[in-house]
Amino acid sequence: MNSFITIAGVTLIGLMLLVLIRVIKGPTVIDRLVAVNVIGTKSIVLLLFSGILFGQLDMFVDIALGYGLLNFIVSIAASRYYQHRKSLEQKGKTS
Amino acid sequence: MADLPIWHYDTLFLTLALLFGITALAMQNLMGAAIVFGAYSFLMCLIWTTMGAVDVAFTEAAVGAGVSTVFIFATIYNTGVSATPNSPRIAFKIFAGLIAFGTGAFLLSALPDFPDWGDPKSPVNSTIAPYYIANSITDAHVPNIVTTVLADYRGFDTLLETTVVFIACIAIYSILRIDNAKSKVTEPDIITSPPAYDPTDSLIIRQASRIMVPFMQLFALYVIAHGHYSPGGGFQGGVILGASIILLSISFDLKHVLQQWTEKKIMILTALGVLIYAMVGLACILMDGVYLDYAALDSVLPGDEAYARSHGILLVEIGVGITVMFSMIGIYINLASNGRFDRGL
Amino acid sequence: MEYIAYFFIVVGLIFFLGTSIGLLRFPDFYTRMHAAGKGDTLSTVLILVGCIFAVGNQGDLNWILALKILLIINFVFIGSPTATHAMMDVGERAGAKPWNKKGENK
Amino acid sequence: MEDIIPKFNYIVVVVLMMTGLWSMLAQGNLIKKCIGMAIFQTGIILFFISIGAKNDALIPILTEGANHTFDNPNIDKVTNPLTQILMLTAIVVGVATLGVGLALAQKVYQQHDSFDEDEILNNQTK
Repeated sequence: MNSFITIAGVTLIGLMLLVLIRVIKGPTVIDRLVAVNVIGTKSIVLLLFSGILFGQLDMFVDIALGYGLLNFIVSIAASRYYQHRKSLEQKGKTS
Repeated sequence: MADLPIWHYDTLFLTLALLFGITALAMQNLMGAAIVFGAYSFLMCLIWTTMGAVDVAFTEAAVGAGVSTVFIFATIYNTGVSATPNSPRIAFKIFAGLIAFGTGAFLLSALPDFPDWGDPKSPVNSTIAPYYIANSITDAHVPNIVTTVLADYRGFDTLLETTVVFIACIAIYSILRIDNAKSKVTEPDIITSPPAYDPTDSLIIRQASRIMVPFMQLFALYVIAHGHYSPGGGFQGGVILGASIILLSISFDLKHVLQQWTEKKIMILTALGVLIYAMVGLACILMDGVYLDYAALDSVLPGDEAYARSHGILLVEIGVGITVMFSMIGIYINLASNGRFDRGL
Repeated sequence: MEYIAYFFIVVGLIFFLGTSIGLLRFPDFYTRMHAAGKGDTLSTVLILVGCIFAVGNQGDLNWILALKILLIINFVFIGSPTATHAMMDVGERAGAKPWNKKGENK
Repeated sequence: MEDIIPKFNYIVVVVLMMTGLWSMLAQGNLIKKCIGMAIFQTGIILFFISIGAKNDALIPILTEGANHTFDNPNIDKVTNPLTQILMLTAIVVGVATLGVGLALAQKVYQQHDSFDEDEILNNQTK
């Protein structure tokens, strides 16, 4: 079981690298936001995986629960920001 | 971690985190930099987990996902600068790079003297830490050693750290807070000031946060109360409680939150947490003990001396939770409303 | 029991492969959002269901853990689509142009 | 290479710290400076956590089973709790100080209408 979880975790990290490319490349801020949201959701999974590898999942599941609850705050905050600012690529100052 | 040496698994995360950190700093757009900094914080949380530091990982999860990125957003929102102008200071940048490189090389020259990563016999692991590990159960009946060390063995340390959070909150009030009536500073350039209930606001976001907020607060209370037996404690629970109120004020409106949590209430409660902590210490002196030695509270609290320590730790954690929660809310409201306490992000 | 866990985790990983390839290859913001919003939530839920079966030992589930993981699934299921909705709203308000066949993404 | 791999953590620590330091020195933008400060801080936290880590160790929450009993833990198999509590408080204090930095940045922006150091200096000398 443990070796399977290790392989799955490493695969997950490898796939997260692809998402990282989108974070670095993404032409607009929202593309980056989408990719970071995906990374945040996958962090929950990786936390549970490392809990299984440590053999003490009952301790790690609380952290994952906290992540599951808090993960979408950043997206909503960013959405409110753009709702009030209404522009993606501002150059220079807006004042 | 099974039969792998530590570094096989962690080097991947470390390299990734390094990439994210450099990306966050290289980003021209400030919103982009803040978002990438959030992702960096996720990876740091994973790194703490793989090194076995669950409480630190929990704190980083709550802080990184809940508050720190939102603080940066609030600042950018109030100042309206979302892209950095290119400043042509190449010579100075190279000079700073040389300084940083030199310092780094100087620090790395000490590399051979450091103990190996994961060596159980290294100096830091063989002085006082074994005592904590061996005696936590007999002294306080608390399986989570981090909680025992945090609130009991090193209680002074935590008291002063809580005070630092409190002082930081006061500092922000004194820097930013403007009394609306006496204000002489001109209005900041907020383009659209939304009414309390903008009809174009999304109903979905509101309903979702209406569902999530009670669960967050329940979970935070569970984290504070169950911190003796699982990762958690006052700091984590306080940050999650603060984040729940921040979520309310983002998804509804700042006014909506300020109707319930007025400025006065927030200030009093911020101070109340530190007061609870200090008063528990004073109570120990009054019961013929040493400051913050909860065993002296034996006659008031149920159980024997070890259980008295355990309950004393719980009292202290509640104080920490209250201070951290309201500090986070106070800092957020100040940053988001530019010290005016009327409207915000 | 173990094979059920393997099955769910592998299926979840396949969905996540789709997500990351979609996120990388799709031409504009809305299609990327499509890949991220659906594939990400589904793959996370599937892998978490796999984890429920992975922690049970010898055909017996650990019920408290299973309940907590179900709670996580519940919150991801509420939170992730909400976040996606918020971001889509932003994209539309901020004027991200949809891609068309001429390849003009501006 | 044999010498470097067991000490890889220190190298990452130094690189992170120096990235943060460079950002604090060279970036003109005040928010970038704040982010640089946070990265510098994570470098230091990483240093503390990684010197407290032990090979094959369990987390510092004692449970029955594994390779120690509840009352008599195997000390070499439990991660060092001391460094962890120092850093746990440091993270929360760090976010509070980040708030102070951002508040100062907002105040500077109110006075000078700019985040960029050069422009602020120009405004002052005028």
